[in-house]
Amino acid sequence: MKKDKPTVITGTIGVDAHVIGTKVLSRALRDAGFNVVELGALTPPEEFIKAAQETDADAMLISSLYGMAELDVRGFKEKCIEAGLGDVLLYIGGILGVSRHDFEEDVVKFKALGFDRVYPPEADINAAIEDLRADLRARSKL
Amino acid sequence: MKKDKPTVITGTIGVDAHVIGTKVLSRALRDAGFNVVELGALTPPEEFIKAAQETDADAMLISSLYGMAELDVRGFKEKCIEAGLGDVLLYIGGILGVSRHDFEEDVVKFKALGFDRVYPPEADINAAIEDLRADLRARSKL
Amino acid sequence: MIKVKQKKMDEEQFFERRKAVLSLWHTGKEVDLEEAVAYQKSMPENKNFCKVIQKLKKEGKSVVFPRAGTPLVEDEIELVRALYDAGVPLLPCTTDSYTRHLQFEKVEQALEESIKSGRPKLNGFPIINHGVKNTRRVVESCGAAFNPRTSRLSNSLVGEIAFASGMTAQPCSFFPWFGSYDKTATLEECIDTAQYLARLMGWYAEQGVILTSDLHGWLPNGVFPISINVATMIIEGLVVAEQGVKSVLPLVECQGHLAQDIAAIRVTPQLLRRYLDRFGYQDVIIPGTAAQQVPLYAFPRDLGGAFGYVTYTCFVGALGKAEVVSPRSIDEGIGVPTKEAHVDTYRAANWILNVVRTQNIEFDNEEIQTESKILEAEVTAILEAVLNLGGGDIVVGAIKAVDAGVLDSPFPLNIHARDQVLGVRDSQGACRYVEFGNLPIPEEIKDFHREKVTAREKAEGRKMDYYVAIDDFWAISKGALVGTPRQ
Amino acid sequence: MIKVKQKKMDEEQFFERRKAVLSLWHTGKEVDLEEAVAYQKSMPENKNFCKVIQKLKKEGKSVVFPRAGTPLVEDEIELVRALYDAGVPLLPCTTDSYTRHLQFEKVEQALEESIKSGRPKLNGFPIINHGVKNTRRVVESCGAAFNPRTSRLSNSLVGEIAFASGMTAQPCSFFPWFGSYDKTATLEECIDTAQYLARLMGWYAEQGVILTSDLHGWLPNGVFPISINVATMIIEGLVVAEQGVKSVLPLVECQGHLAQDIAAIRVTPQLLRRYLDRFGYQDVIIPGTAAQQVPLYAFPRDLGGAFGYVTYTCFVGALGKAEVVSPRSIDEGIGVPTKEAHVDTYRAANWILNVVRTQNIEFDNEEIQTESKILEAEVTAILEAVLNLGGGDIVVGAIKAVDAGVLDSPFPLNIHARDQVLGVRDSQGACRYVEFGNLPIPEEIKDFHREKVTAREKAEGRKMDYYVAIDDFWAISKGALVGTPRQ
Ligand code: B12
Ligand code: B12
Repeated sequence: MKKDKPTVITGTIGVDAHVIGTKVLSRALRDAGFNVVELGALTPPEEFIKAAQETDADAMLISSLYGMAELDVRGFKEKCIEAGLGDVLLYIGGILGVSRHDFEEDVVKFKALGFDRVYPPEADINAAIEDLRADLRARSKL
Repeated sequence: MKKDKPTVITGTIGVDAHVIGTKVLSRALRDAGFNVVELGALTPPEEFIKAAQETDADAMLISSLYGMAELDVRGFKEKCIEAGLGDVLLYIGGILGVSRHDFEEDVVKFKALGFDRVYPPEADINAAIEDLRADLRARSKL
Repeated sequence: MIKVKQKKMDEEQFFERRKAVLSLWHTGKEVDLEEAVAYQKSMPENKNFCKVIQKLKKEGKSVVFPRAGTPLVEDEIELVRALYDAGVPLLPCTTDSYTRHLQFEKVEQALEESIKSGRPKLNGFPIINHGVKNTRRVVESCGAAFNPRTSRLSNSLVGEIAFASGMTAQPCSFFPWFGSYDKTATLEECIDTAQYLARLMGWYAEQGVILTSDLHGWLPNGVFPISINVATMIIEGLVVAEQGVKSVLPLVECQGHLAQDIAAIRVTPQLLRRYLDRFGYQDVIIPGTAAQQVPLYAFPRDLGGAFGYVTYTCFVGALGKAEVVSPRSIDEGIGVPTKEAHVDTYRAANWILNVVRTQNIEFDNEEIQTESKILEAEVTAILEAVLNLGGGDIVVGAIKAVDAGVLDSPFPLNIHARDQVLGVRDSQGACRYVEFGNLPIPEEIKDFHREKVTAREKAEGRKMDYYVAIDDFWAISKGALVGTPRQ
Repeated sequence: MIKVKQKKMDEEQFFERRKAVLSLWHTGKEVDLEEAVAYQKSMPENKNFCKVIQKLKKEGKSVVFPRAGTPLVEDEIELVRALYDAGVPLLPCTTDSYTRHLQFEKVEQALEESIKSGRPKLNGFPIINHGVKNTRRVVESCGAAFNPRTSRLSNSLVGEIAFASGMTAQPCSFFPWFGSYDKTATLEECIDTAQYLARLMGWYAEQGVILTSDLHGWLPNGVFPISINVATMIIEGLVVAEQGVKSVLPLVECQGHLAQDIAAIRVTPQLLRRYLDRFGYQDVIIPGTAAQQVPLYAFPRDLGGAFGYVTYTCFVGALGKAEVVSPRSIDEGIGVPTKEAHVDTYRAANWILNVVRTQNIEFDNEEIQTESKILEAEVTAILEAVLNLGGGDIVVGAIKAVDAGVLDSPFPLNIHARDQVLGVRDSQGACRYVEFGNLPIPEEIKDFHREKVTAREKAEGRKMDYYVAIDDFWAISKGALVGTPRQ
């Protein structure tokens, strides 16, 4: 279903307290015309799912800086499907591993975990918003 | 032949201008009781040989900092032998290659070029003087 | 109704609360207070945070206080030894995020996975899961004095285990929890938690063991003048002093503008002393001052920029004659630092600290004088407003002040903060207010900020607003002090 | 009998000498002066060393001027591009040691071996062997202004090729040759050589192309007060000005003591201006000041220490408001730096320069004032003594002064230097005289040095002598400013 103002959920997942990035991202999404449900930092996976159900969301843009995202999102895609959110786009960005490592590893890892797009540290949010529009269009949601 | 005051030649070889190290080394050798023939910086290989012949030297302690020692000492051992100096100890120290590299490579390279001992950058000169005494004793020159 | 007050907890109440703290995880049972005091007293002076800093002050030296923690005990020992050997006599023990949220089962799982995969799966040292015996092995593995870092939920139990293990300092800083770590806790809850640890440190002090509480204040989550941070740090100092803490260390956030940072390094301990004395805590020691690289700005991700920022902070700290300087590691922008990254960082830091302090450089100028006056005036105005709100009770005042926006800071994580203020840099890189919210800043000082902001506005031909604040936030990671529009 | 005088070479004599210079190697034939002038005039301002620095001065900025050269043209292009992209608008072209000794056949051989082995077998860029056409490719490969570095024997031909290739600066510094590079040449010979290049630059200036000569002075081969270096730098300035050079850049050696270094950065251009004016060279431009990390001390070989020393120097240079700062690379203690080492170094350097200069920090204190006065008094006393010896002719005076030990420096490489002087650091790290030799230092200033040296003697309980000078020489590489006895 095409929407004028697609709804997106933002927040940092698990017990990640790094709120600044998701705040900046949320404001940029809002400035770009999205309807943003901003869950803020320290958001348990279940809350993301609940919010998406309640608002009929089109995408979740999840942040994680603290390095432990992998443990936080295990089984998350499956739970989304169970909750009837199989069609909701899943993006993740931030610093996705602990310590020096190759970002390409993250991409492989998080795609396998069910994410549609994976963003490197300090990702350009305007480019990400373009990606989001393209993906929504491809799904005839924009 | 045992000597009270063995004679050693010092200097930097080739067109290496880094004189400070060889000055410091020379003074330390003198303080340690050696008879030091100090050729200073920028000394051509032939001059080392000439000085060794003229002073009946027991060892040459050659410095090279500027990275091009390998080219400067090619054939040097052979020339020493030709000049009847086959028995003179050959030491070299400083920064023996251009750019980052493993010091162990230098050791192999310069031993193959006929040097008895090879010293890393910032070598401890007191330890080197001990080596020299040991080597001279082994050859019954001290 | 505000229940928490500025009042020393009575011993009975304290020991009652203690039961709940120790029962959070089975290692709580390992803590034996009597034995812990004996253990603490058996340690040499170099293990005591307060004494190490007092000695540094006397000798006119600065040392690095880093941030470091890795999950496995053996790795942690290797790490702290490497740091100590690199010339670091004060060591942290940074806990991981699961510990910080009391998710001890998850910690167990992550420890196992760390062992299996050979890679750290936690972003710090889970001191609670490891318990007293294991942690003592870490403390005893080198000559440094230790100070654990954690956040609110786990603060009390971490402290119990840390002090029993021979650590000798820990922050009881409730404002960072409120502003940066804890989404839903009220300031009242945060103060209540902090009072417990302060009371525990007070108990140790009564037995003759001086433990130090470093004071952090409300972190400016962005480019923001430091006065709120300093005022709240002093509030923390008063609160812990009331609970019996006998040594407090102000931790000054260096934001990159030399005159402002040096002013803050100088003024903060003076103001802290003044307020401690005013409320009767003359016997509380301020062993020295710590200057830290503000832990908030996005960090350069390239090696050169990272070293630039690290060493710069060390110059500033050393010029300011701070006894303790805490740079981030060169891996800050990348992930939890490797051991090598730590060592390289602190070697560079020590090079600077040593070379600069040897010279005993006197440094003062008009800007430092001005920034000192501004800072003093702002902090004083804020603290007086807080005391007024509390009718003389600093705790009550602080709680009301947050509600009223008399204490406020940008980009807070906590849902109870007002979030009506904003800062940007001026053209020379000093942090200025653009939105004052309800902060009780005197009018003539507001004018000073406005002038500086207008000057930059003119120079750049753009409005100084939220977008500029974001540009400024990224500037340091891009090799500049003042932000330029991001393409 | 001294033949060389302070007198402009007449054009005929110059062109006569020129033939010999150009015939040193076949690439000399590639130089066509008329065409070179046209080429120079066609270049934009960012290619002109003098103009780039004047612009920096106006804008209150500092940039890095590194040291770099690698044998093969394509590698050199890659290197200069990488540096330019890392924010370096002034680039050197450091020649290799064989070039410096006119061993062009050996260069050919080493170039071949470099290609074969894939490893650089020369420690710099052999500009003479590469010739004008190839070197222009390097110059044109990025937006920087170029300045080649070489030593006496090759100085004239390097300059001919460099200027024809579009480079716009080159040292005509005869004292470093004498003190540090050339074992047997007399100062007279060194001056004679320098006059040639200065005359060539003068010729270009007559055609409207301003080339800059950076002035280095006699390098203090060890820890040694900077006044001999500054005095000899001014002598070089007067000599090249007489030959028609219209732009001179003083290059101040930073030795690590902040007050001394800042004093030198400030006082040197003032004194240079004063003496240039006094002898009628009012039209000679001093576009700015360069502060360089003294290229003499053993450098830290660990990454942290290397970054510490590099960034510290940048900090001092930026506080001193030098337009140009030349740190060594982080690989200095290891070998010819890799491209990555260069880039990381200059990124760190730029981080510091940018952040510090943005703040426009005013920095002054009693120590800086004292060191400035001492430096001015010493330099003036030395220069007046030299002028006296020469009966007003600075060249004749300088030559006699070296013989008389009125100009002297420790650890010289040259056999004609007296080598009767020595310096050590005082307890705060400032460089002081211990042996004055025949230096014409005024008595009250000698007393100042003696006092400082005695103070350290007392503090350390050891005599301040040659061995201390050596300890001090190693200190910086060990993370300290003041040496301690080596075990
Ligand atoms: C600020 C900061 C803090 C502040 C956070 C304040 C707050 N409440 O937000 C404080 C001091 C509280 C803090 C605490 C901790 N931190 Co911290 N922190 C940082 C720091 C310096 C900057 C993060 C930041 O705000 N960046 C700026 C914002 C604007 O950028 P961003 O978050 O990257 O987001 C942008 C883009 O990435 C992108 N983006 C982000 N998410 C997404 C998602 C999608 C879908 C898309 C498209 C784009 C996108 O858009 C954003 C806007 O431009 C980083 C290091 C660094 N990066 O320089 C460490 C860092 C993230 N912290 C770290 C750690 C370990 C911690 C602590 C565990 C321990 C500690 N050091 O105290 C605690 C964790 C608490 C917890 N439970 O999470 C580590 C993480 C380690 C790892 N991953 O390996 C880091 C990397 C530092 C380090 N090297 O050790 N931290
Ligand atoms: C000082 C110095 C100079 C001074 C020299 C002054 C002088 N006349 O002596 C000046 C500025 C003139 C100079 C010039 C050049 N230098 Co230079 N210089 C240095 C520097 C900074 C220190 C060297 C030094 O004096 N060390 C202190 C002394 C006391 O120690 P030492 O020489 O190592 O000697 C001690 C020990 O090693 C040992 N030892 C030495 N030799 C021996 C021998 C034996 C047998 C034993 C047992 C022990 C021993 O005992 C000594 C006393 O303790 C080094 C970098 C560094 N190491 O930090 C670069 C360095 C050596 N220079 C270098 C270069 C390239 C040059 C130049 C070609 C170009 C230039 N940069 O200007 C010219 C070369 C001129 C020429 N023809 O040689 C490179 C060499 C590159 C390489 N090997 O890959 C270095 C490493 C810098 C770099 N990273 O680029 N340099």
